[in-house]
Amino acid sequence: MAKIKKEKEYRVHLMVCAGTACVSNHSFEIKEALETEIKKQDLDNEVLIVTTGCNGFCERGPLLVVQPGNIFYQTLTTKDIPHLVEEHFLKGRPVEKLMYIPPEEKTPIPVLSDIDFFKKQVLIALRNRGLIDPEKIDEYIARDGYKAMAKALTSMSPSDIRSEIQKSGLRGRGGGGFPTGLKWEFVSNAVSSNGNVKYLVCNGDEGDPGAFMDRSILEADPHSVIEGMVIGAKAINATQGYAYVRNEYPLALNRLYKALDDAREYGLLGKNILGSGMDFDIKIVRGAGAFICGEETALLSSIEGRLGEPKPRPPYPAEKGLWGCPTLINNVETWANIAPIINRGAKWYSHIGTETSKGTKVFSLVGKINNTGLVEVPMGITLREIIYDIGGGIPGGREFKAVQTGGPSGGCIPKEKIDLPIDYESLSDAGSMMGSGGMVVMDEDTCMVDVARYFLSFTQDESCGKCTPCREGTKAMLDILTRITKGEGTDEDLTLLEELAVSIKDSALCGLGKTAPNPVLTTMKYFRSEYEAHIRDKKCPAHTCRDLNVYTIDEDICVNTGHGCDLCRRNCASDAILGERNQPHQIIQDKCTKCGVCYDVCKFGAVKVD
Amino acid sequence: MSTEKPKVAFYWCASCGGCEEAVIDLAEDILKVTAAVDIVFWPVAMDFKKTDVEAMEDGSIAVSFINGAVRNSEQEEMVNLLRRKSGLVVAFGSCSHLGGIPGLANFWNRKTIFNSSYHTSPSTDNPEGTIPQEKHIMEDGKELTLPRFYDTVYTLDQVIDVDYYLPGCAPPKHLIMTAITAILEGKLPSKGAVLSPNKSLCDDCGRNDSKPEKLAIKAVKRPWEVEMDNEKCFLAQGIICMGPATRSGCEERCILGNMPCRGCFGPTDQVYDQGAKFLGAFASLLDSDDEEEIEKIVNTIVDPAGTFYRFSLPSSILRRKRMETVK
Amino acid sequence: MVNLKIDGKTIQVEDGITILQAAEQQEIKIPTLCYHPLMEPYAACRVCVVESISGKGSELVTSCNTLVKNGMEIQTASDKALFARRMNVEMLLAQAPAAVPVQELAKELGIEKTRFKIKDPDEKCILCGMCVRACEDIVGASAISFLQRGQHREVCTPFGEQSEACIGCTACAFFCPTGAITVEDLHGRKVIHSELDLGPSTAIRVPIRQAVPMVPFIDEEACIHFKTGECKICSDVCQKEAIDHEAQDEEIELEVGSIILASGFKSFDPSLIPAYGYGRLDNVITALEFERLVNASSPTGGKILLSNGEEPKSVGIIHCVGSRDENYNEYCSRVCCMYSLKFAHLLKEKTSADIYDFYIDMRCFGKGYEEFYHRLLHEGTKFIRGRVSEVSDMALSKEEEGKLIIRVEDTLIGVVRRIPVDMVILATGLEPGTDSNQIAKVFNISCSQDGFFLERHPKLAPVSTFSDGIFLAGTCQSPKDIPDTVAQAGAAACEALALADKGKFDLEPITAEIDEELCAGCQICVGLCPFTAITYDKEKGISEINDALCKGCGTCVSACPSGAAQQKHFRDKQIFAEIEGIFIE
Amino acid sequence: MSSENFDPTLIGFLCTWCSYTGADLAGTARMTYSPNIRIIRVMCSGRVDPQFVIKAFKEGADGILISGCHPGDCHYKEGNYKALRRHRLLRKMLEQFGIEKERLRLEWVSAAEGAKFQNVCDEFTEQIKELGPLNIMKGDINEYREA
Repeated sequence: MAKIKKEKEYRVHLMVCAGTACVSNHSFEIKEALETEIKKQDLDNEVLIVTTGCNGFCERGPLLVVQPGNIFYQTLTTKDIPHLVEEHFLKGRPVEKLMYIPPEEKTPIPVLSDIDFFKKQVLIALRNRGLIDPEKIDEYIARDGYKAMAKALTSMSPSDIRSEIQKSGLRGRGGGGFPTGLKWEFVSNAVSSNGNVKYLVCNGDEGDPGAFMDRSILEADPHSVIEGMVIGAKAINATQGYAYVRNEYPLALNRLYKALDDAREYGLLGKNILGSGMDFDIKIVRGAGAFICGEETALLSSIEGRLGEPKPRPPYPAEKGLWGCPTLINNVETWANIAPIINRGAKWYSHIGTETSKGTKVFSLVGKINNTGLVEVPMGITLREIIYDIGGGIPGGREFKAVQTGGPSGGCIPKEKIDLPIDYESLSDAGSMMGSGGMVVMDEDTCMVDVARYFLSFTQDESCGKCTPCREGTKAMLDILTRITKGEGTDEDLTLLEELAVSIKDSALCGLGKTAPNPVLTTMKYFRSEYEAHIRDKKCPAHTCRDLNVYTIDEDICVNTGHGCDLCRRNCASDAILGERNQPHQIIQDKCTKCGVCYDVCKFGAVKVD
Repeated sequence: MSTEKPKVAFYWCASCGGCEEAVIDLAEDILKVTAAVDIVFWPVAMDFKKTDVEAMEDGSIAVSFINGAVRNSEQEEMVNLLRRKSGLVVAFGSCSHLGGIPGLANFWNRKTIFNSSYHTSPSTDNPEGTIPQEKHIMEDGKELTLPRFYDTVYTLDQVIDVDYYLPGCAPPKHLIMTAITAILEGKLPSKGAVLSPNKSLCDDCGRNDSKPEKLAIKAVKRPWEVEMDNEKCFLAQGIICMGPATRSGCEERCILGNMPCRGCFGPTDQVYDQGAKFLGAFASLLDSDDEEEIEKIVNTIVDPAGTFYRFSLPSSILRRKRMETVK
Repeated sequence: MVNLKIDGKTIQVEDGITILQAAEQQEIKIPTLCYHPLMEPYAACRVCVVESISGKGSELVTSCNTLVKNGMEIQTASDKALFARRMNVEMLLAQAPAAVPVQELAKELGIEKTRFKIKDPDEKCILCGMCVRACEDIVGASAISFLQRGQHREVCTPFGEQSEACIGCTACAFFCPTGAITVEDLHGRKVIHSELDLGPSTAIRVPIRQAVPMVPFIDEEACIHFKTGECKICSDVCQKEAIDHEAQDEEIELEVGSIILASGFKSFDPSLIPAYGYGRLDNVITALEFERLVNASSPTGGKILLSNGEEPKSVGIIHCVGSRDENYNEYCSRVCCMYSLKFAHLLKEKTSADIYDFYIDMRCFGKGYEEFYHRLLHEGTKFIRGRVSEVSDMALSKEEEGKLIIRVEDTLIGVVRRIPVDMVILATGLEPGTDSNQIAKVFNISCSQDGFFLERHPKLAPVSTFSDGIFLAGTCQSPKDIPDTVAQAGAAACEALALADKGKFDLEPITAEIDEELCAGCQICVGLCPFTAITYDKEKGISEINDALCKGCGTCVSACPSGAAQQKHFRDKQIFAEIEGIFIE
Repeated sequence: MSSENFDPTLIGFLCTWCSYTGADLAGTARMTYSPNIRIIRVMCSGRVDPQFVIKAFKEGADGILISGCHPGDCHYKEGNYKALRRHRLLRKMLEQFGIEKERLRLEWVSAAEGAKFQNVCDEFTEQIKELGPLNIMKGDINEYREA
C-alpha cells in the first residue's frame, strides 16, 4: 500500500465520461479540446482532466462533471469548449446553456445529484462510476478499494465470507437469480476429482441486445470485479480465476487487462496476496461474441477451447465445471456487489430491496424513453418510477405501451402492470424475467407481433443448434411470426405457435432455449388482439408491419391544402403514384411496395396509412 | 694416505659436468668418502694424467665411476682403459646409463651435426667453412690429431662391460651415498643392477591420488602453454609426464618444482624400450574413437620421439634414427 | 439403492443409473435418437424427455442423462412428455426427412406428416453428434466437429477441408444412426488391414489358424486405441475383462548358461527385380503367398484362384529369384527347388493348369528328393532350363492377350521363348534376418560375408560361435531346409546341454595379471579396461585385476608404462621371442 | 638390394576374433595371398604394444600390419580404438626415426573378410616393395660408429 503516489493537488477536476456511449459521441475529442484550451488559458496546474467510466446518462453524452460542485454538463461539442473553459474555469461562472434541462421545462439543473435521473438511483455495483479514473488503481484504492479484500483475507475464514454473502441475500445478477451464497456453499463443499483444484469464473459475455451493464462496470470500475473475485476465491479456496469477456468490448478488455496488471504489481493478485499466503490469479478469456456463450456450461466449454454449446445439467458447474473441477461462475455485476457487502456487512445490504430480492439491480434503459442510460436502482422500485421518474417518460408525449425486460429471454410487461414493484419473483410471475437487466421501453407505435418476431429472429440466429427444439423450434416459430407480419398467418398458425412455444419451453436443453419463447408467450398473453388483427383483419394496429399497410391519398387535402405538390410522386421509387401539380394524386395499389416514403415526405398529412 | 684404502676413479665422457657437481654436492659427506677411499683419478678436480692410469696395475682400482655418454674415440679409449684397471665400473648418471641428453644426437649424424655447428647455426662465423679434422700437418711438419667424432652416441654399457648403474640427471645425493656405502661394505646386489627402486615414479609421487577415475586426454599441452596446477597429476592436466614409465628414486625433484617428469631415471627392469612403452600407455589415454579427432590430438604432441626418448634414445631398441649401413 | 416410481410402478434400482437405464430394466421403452450406451449422454435430440413429477409440480427431463433419485416419480408417456416428444420428432422430420430412424419413430408416435417447412428432402443427418463424439471421445482423433450454429449447423472437418487428424477409422460412419455418413465418402482414407496383402482383417485377430498359442492379439498398427489413446470398446464389452491395453512389453532378465540362436531368415523381396513385375502385375505372387493361398485356412479356403476369382489355366514357377544371382545373392538358397516341385505337385492336384518350371539347375540333393523330381517329370510338369529374363503383360499375339508372358532363353534348345501363363509364382530365396547385424552385436558374434551368422568352424564347430556358450540353429546360420534345420538344432541343443551338464565353464587362461611388486599405482590401466576388471587399491597403492571379470584382451598390458601388467600366454617376453623367432634364419 | 628382387618381410599382428579368423577364412577358401607376411596372433589389436612394433622393425621387418575388428565390432568392446590411437601416434613418431609411415599399417578386417585380408596383404607387399628394404642397423657398435 505504500506504493500509492502522492498526487499533485488541483483546484478543479474535470470528470470526462469515457464510457463506450460517450466515446462514440466523441468524448475523447472533447477531452483533447479541453486539454488544449486549459493549456491555452494557462490553467494546467490548476485543472485536472480525468477520464471516467460510464456515467450512466448516456442519452446526454458526451458528458462532463466538474468537481468540486458536481456540476453536470451535457451534449457537449468541441465548439462549446473554449467558452466553457474561459467562463467556468477561469472566471468561475458556470455555463447554464450547457446544463441539463428536463423535458417540458426551461430551467437548467446545474448539480448532478439534483437531476431526477440520478436522484432515485442507489449505487452499489456502480459505486465508483464517474468518480474515478478506471485505469488508475490508486483512485480505486482511495475510494476504499481492496479494503474488503484485505478484511476477507486477513480476518475472515472462508466460511465467514460465505455466510456473510448468504446472509446478505444477494442473488445472481446474470439472469437466473440463484442465491449467490448458496452457490458458493455448493462449490465449497464439492469434491474435486483433480486434487483440490477449483475454479472461479466471471461471466462477462453480455449478449442481450440493448444491454450494457457488465460492459459499463468493467469499463468504469474493473477493480471492483477483481476484488469481488479474490474474495470469492478465498471463500471457495480457488487459485485460478477466469474472466470471460466478449471481444466486442475492446475498451472493457483493455481496462481489465490494465487493472489486472496493476493489481498484480501491487501484490493484490498473484502469489501470496497481501502476504496472506493465498495465491490467486485471473486470466482473461476473450469470447467470440456468441450469445450462447453467456450460458454457463457453454461458456465453460468455450474457456476449455471447445465448441461453445451447452451441456446437460446436472452435473452443474458447481460439481463438475472447468476441466471437470468444481467451478464457481458469477456474472460481472454479482462480483461487483461482493466488496461492498463484505465492507459494510450483510445487514446493511439486506436492508435494501424486497423480501426475496435484496440489494440493487443495474438496468440498461433503452427504447422509446427520454433518458436512455444505465441506472442502478433498489429492488422493489416500480416500473413507473424507473420509466417516468428516472427515465423521464416517453418522448413526444406518446403513450407507454409495454416494457420488455430480461432481453430476448424475457417477456413484455404491459402498461397495466406499470406499478409492479420489480424483483425476481414479480417479473417471473408476469411472464418475464429479471435477466441480466435489459429494459426496452415501447410506446404505442410499437407492434408487439413485430417485437416478438424481432426477438425470435435473434434467438433463432443465436441458437447453437445442439438441441432439436431450440434449433428447429425457434426457426419454425420465426417462420410463423414472419408469415403473420406479412398477413399470411392463419388461425392454425396461432395454435401451432402456442404449441411450439410450450414444447420448446418444456423440452429445450438450456436456459436460453427454454426461455426463447417468452417474448411470444407474453405478447400473446397480453396483446393477443394484435395477433388476431394481423391474421384476421390483415392489419397491423401500430402500422409497423409494412406488408399489412395500405397507403392512400386523401385527395381533398392533397389538392386543397397541398395544391398537389407532387413531392410524393417524385419520391416514389416504384412509380406507384399518379398525378400532376395542382391535381389530386393517387396511389396504384398494385404497384405500391409499401415503402412508406410518400407518407414520410407529405407535409400536409394527405397520405394516409391503414 | 693409507695404502689400505680402496682406490676410486672418477671419469667423465660426453656430459655436462652436472654429475661431477653431484659428487661435490655431497658436501660434508665427501669427507667421509675421502676418508674411506683413495681417489686416484679425477680429471675434473685433481691433476692426474692418462699415463698415471696406464701405469696402474690392471684391476687395481676398486671402482670407477664414469659419467657421460660415449660419442668419440678418445672417450672410447679412456673407458676401455678404466675398465681394464678397475674391479667395478659404475655407470654414473643418465648419460652413461641411457645415453642422456647427448644421446638425442642420434637423430642426426656427424655430417649433419658438423654442418649445423660449423656452417649453418646463426652464431657461426666460419667463412672458410672449416670443419674439425682428425689429423692436421702443421707447417713445421708436426702432426696434430683430434679424436674421431662418431655418428652415433653410445651408452657406457654398449662400449664396455658395466657392473652397476647409478641413474639420474644427475644422480641424487642419497643414491650416491647408498651406492658408495654398499660398495665399501661389500653389500652389492647382483651385477647389472640399477641402484634405485624398481618401481615407477607414480609410486612416490604426491600427486598420484589426484588422478581422476578415468584419465582422458583431449589435447596435449606443453608446460609453458598452461598455468599448471601444483597439486594435480600432470597427465590429468594434459601435460606429458614420463613418471609412469620412469624408475623412481629421484625423490620427485622435478614434480616438487612443479615440472613434469622427463624420464631421466630410465625405465623399470621389465620395460624394453622406455619411449615405446610410454607411447603405448599415453596414446591409449587419448579421448576419442574418431580417426580425425585422434589425428587432431596427435598433432598437438610436438616431437614425440624427442619427448618420449629424451634421456634414453641410445639405450632404446632402435638406438638411433634409421641410416643406411655402410657396406 | 434408490426407490422411485416409473409409470405408476414403484421400483428399486441401483444408485447412479439414469432414468433411461432404470426404464430399460423395467422393459419400458423410451425412444432415443442421440443416445448410445458407449458414449456420454448428449441430451440433444430431446426425444427421450419424460415427465418428472414432484411436490412442486412437474417438469420434463431428458431420461438419457438424468440420474434416478429417491422418491422420484416418472411418467415416460404422459401427455406432457408425449406432446414435447412428438413435437421434437415432427421438427426432426422436417429437418432430416430422409432419416429412417426418424421416420420410424414418427410412425410409432402417430405423426403422419410434418407441419414444418422441409428444407432438403434428401437430408439424413439429424445432428445427433454421435459421429462427432465417436471421433473425439472414442477414437480421440477429433477430426470432425460441428460447424456453424443453429440452422447452419453441420458436421464437417475444420474449414471443410480434408483433415490430417482423420485416421480413416470410419467410426463416424459406424456410429451414425441414419446412414448420413457413408464409407464411400471416406474412400481413399480408409485403411484396410491386411495380412500379406491377401485380404482385409481386423485390429483384433488370431495371427494365423495354425498359431501357437491360439489366442487373439491386438494389432497396435491397426488399433484405434494405440493411435489416439481412446476407444477401448473391446475391453468395455469383454465380460472376462481379458483385455489389457496397458500391457507393456516386458524385459525379462534370465540368467542362463548357454544360448541357442535360431532367429531365422527373411524372404527375398522380389520387387527388387522390377523385370518380374511383382507388386506391379496382378497374379505375380511369391512362394510364401502361394503357400498362404493354398492353405486350407486361406481367404480362398485353399482354392488356387487368380485375383479375378477364376482358376488359372497355366502357371509358371520361376526358380532362383534373388538366389544364385550376383546382382542379389550369390549363394544358393537350397530350399527353393524342392518347394517349387511341391507347388507344381499341388497345382497338378488341385487344378488342371499347365505348369512350367523355369530352373537353372535342379538341386534335389536330399533323401528321396531326386525321386520326387522324377515323379513330377512323369506328372507332366514342363521343366524349362534357363533364367527368366522378364515377366510382362505386353501381348504380341492374340493368344498372349490377358496373360502374363514369361520370356526365357531355353538353354537346352537354344531358343528364346515367350510363354503365356495366368499366374507366376516366384521362388524367392532366403536372406539373413533384417536385424541379424544387431543380434550379432548383442551376442558378440560375427556374420559371414553373406550376412548369416558365422559358425566357429565350418567343419569342426558348425554350431558353435566365437562367443563361448552361444550356439546356432537353423537358417540364421545359412539357408537350409527343415530336416537340416532340425538336425542342426539337435546338435546345438546337445552342445548347450553338454555345457549345462558340466555345470561350469573353463575360461581360457589368458587373463591379465599385475605384479604387486612392480606396480606403482599409476592407474592408467584402470580407466582403459572395458570390463571394469581393474580397481585401484588406495591402501596398497597398486591396481588389481579381478580374474573373473577379465576377458583377456590385453589392452591394459600394452598400456602399462612400468611393465607390471602382463597377459598370461601373451607376455611381452613371449611375443618378443615370437618376433625374434620369425627372423631366425 | 634392388626392389626387383627385394622380397620384403612383413609382420602382421592380428586379433584372434576378427582378423585372424578372416585370415583363416582366406586360407580355408583357398585364397592365395602374399607369402611375405608372418602372422603373430594376439587376443586383441589393443594388445599390440608399440614395443612389439619397434622390436619387429629392429629385427628386420620391412612393414608391419596391425589388424583388428571393425570399429564397434571389437570382441572386447573397444580394444581396436586403443590400437587406432596408438597407431596414429606411433606412426608419427616412427617418421622421426626415419621409418616411413606407410610401413606401419592398420586395417580392419572382420572374420568374414577373407577376401579383404587377401587384398590387404597383397597390396601391402606391393607397397613395401615400392618403398624398398628398411635396413635397420642391428649389429655391434662398429656398425653404428660410421653411418
